[in-house]
Amino acid sequence: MNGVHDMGGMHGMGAIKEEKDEPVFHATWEGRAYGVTRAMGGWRLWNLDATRFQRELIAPVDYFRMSYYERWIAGLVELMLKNNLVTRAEIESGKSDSGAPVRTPTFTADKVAAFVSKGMPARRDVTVAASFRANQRVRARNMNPMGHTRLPRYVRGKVGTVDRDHGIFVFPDTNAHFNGEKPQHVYSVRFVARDVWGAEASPRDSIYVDMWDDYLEPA
Amino acid sequence: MNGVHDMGGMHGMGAIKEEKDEPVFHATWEGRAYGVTRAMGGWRLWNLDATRFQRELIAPVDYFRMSYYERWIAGLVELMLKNNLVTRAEIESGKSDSGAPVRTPTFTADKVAAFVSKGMPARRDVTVAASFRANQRVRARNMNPMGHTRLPRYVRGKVGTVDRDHGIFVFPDTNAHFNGEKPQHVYSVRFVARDVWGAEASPRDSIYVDMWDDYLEPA
Amino acid sequence: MTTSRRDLLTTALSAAAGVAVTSNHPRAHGTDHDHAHDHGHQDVPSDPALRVKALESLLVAKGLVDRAAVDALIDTYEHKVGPRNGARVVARAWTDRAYKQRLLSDADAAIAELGYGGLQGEHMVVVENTANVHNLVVCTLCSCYPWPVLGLPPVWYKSAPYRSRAVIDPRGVLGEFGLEIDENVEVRVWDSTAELRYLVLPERPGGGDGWSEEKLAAMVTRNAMIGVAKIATPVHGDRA
Amino acid sequence: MTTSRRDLLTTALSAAAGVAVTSNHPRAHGTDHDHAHDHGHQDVPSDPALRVKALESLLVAKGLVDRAAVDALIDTYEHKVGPRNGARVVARAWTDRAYKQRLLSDADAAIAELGYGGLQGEHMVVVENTANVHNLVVCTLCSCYPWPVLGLPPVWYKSAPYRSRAVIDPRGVLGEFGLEIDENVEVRVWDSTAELRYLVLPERPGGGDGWSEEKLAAMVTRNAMIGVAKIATPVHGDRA
Repeated sequence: MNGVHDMGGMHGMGAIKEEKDEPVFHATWEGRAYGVTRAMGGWRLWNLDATRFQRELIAPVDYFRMSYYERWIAGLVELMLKNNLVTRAEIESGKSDSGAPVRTPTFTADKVAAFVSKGMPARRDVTVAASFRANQRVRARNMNPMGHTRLPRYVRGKVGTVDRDHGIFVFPDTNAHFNGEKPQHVYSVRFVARDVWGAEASPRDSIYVDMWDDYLEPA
Repeated sequence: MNGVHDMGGMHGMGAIKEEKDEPVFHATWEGRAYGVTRAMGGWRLWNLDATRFQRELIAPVDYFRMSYYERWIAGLVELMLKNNLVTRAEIESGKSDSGAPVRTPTFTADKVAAFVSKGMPARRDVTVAASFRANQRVRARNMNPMGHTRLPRYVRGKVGTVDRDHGIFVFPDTNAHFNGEKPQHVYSVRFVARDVWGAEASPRDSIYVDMWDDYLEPA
Repeated sequence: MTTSRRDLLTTALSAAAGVAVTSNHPRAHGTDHDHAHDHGHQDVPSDPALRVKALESLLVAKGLVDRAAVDALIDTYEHKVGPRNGARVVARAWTDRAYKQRLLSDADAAIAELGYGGLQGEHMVVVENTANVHNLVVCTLCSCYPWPVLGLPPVWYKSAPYRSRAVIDPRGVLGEFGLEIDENVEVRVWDSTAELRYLVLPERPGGGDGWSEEKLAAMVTRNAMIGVAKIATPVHGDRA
Repeated sequence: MTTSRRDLLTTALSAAAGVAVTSNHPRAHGTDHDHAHDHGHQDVPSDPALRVKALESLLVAKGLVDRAAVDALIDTYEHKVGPRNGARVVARAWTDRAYKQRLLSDADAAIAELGYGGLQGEHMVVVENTANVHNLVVCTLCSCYPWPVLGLPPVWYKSAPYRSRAVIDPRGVLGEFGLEIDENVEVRVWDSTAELRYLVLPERPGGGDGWSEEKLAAMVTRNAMIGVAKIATPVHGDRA
């Protein structure tokens, strides 16, 4: 979707504010928000791409108002509601509905270390032909899907050069909507800054964007 | 500027809500906001393009939160501050600073009818060569100015056809910044919807965008 | 891409619906923020009514604003300038072929014949709906609108949902207004990016033969002159 | 276009500065909303701390979340995984030419040699700064970041100002961090749009010859590994 989350190239967002000696979490609730979101992911009822899309659906006024972990919690609540893990009444009251089942957590403390060190690899060990090769000129497709995509607006329609083939990865545009992983090659594509932004950009600079096979066409 | 005001093609903004029997103003303050803004324009210390740019500078979270006339007032306050017509203290207190001069309004009630019926024409009766002609193929420039522009992001880099030449108008990109009117031709340029949005757009549809000469190059 | 847009649309909409929950904003109309929330916060801005009142008082006290001028401006748009002006232009074009030609070729002069023109309609263009072409007007960058013939724009016209989608999904937008456009009809969207202001000349509906210009004008709606509605054929025997 | 970008920039910035006035938000760090306001409103959202506490209690009560798992996750990123990991990778690359080659050609394996890897760093790419090339990492679409080597990202990396401008004005962004890049140096911006995660291998500063890997690692900053800083030459005689 062409949402406000797709921020590359926007003006008017203000100055960058670096914080001295920034802590990992600024308050207890940030850590809890982080941990609860991860722990709920352990039920494997959704995936990383669906999680990202859910946050993209936050209304613009809220997206800009919320901090990072507020967005996480807003997205988590919606995913839990959609999956009937909680009810709206429970979220509002903070109390279980009477008669609601009590489950047993599967993502327990003993699993944390392995989970963190293994992660959730998105590379797939399958055979899929690559449509493009390093050094090939390619054009980012002009597409404007309503659903999730990782093709930023600022490169759509622009011509670049394949820098390298990263291998085969899950395709977010389908996976976010539970329409299959559709594994395909991901390439790093180099765009000359002036080709993207016009003559005012610095002549020596470039932007490397990781792009799935389906985002590209020969130039 | 590539601001959130440049909304063409965005998703995620929600449903269109039509109001039954909508009044001209929903509350007294909306009419007053409208009238005060117009009346202050009577001092001719800024122009329409500067007014638009001032509203574009409203931070995204506020832009989305504010209603139309709230944006007008926010922009007006900034323009008055920049032009030393009021002070921040006066805005906050609602009272004149002691010793502040008292002026005599120039835009008086007797001038309203003529002002409304004449308007503020932006067409200029000067001779400027047209770089393009009807039916010519043109490309919208790929430009991303930090300042005011009326070239929406969604057509930049796209190819269309000049539908008609509207004549010679003040150029907002300079006028908004008080860098001169730089009058030039404005054309209606027809873009095939699929050329703008890709293959998912309806094949018969098109978008007509009014574009100044400086926004175009031959295709 | 095997994922069709329609599939994603369905998913996206259902997801978006999932986000929507009760909102409780102590705000008047006209904000883009009257959507639903999922996080239970409350905005408590200072009341714009109080704020604007204080501002006007300040500007009057400083001799910067003539309160009577503000009154006169409000009166103009509440009582004098509005969509009835545009409706009269449309009705004249429906009943006077020569006028219609003048309107389509030199809108400013033709509209001035009826006594209209001026602020935010200094440079008018009229676009004609036909059996083959449907026109729709928007301003994606702000809210430009032909004031002398339509008055001040409605909130939906100024809202982010309309401004964002009119250019990328005009048929979807028209569908939200209850208007299905045949796929063989060309939809033309006019984005008011410059100082030209657009008025749609709607198709004259069947029926109403021999009706007076005044009676025809009464049928013409604001929405039809923006392009988000058609004008319905009058019911047989209907009398204005 | 006779209007230069620089002129417009100056105007725009002074205009933006004009907008900025005192803000008073009862909010913690990390919001994109901590800019100034000109309209004197107050947000009073429900306290996220209370809200998250209630949510966790609910999920624990429903048997959906193990509180000890949450504790362990927090402990991981507060005490085990952070930029010191990346710094050790950098220091090793500075002191072991063969390791550096492995790191640049197969980052996952080379980083795993030091015991790092996993969540949000499953697929790593290391890009090397040289006298001719300066690399900068961003995620314009969300906030992707190489957690196993840098920990969780700082607020500025996740903020709209950084995400929006890193790709369109990288030199301006670097200037805000106090880093001027010579115009003859190529700036490469890496937008983390897929599941690859990027670590910048900074230039080893002059001085510090013969320093231990550990002492070198202590010089390596998080910001240098994102690409918004260089590593300063150690002061002569400086001892870690």
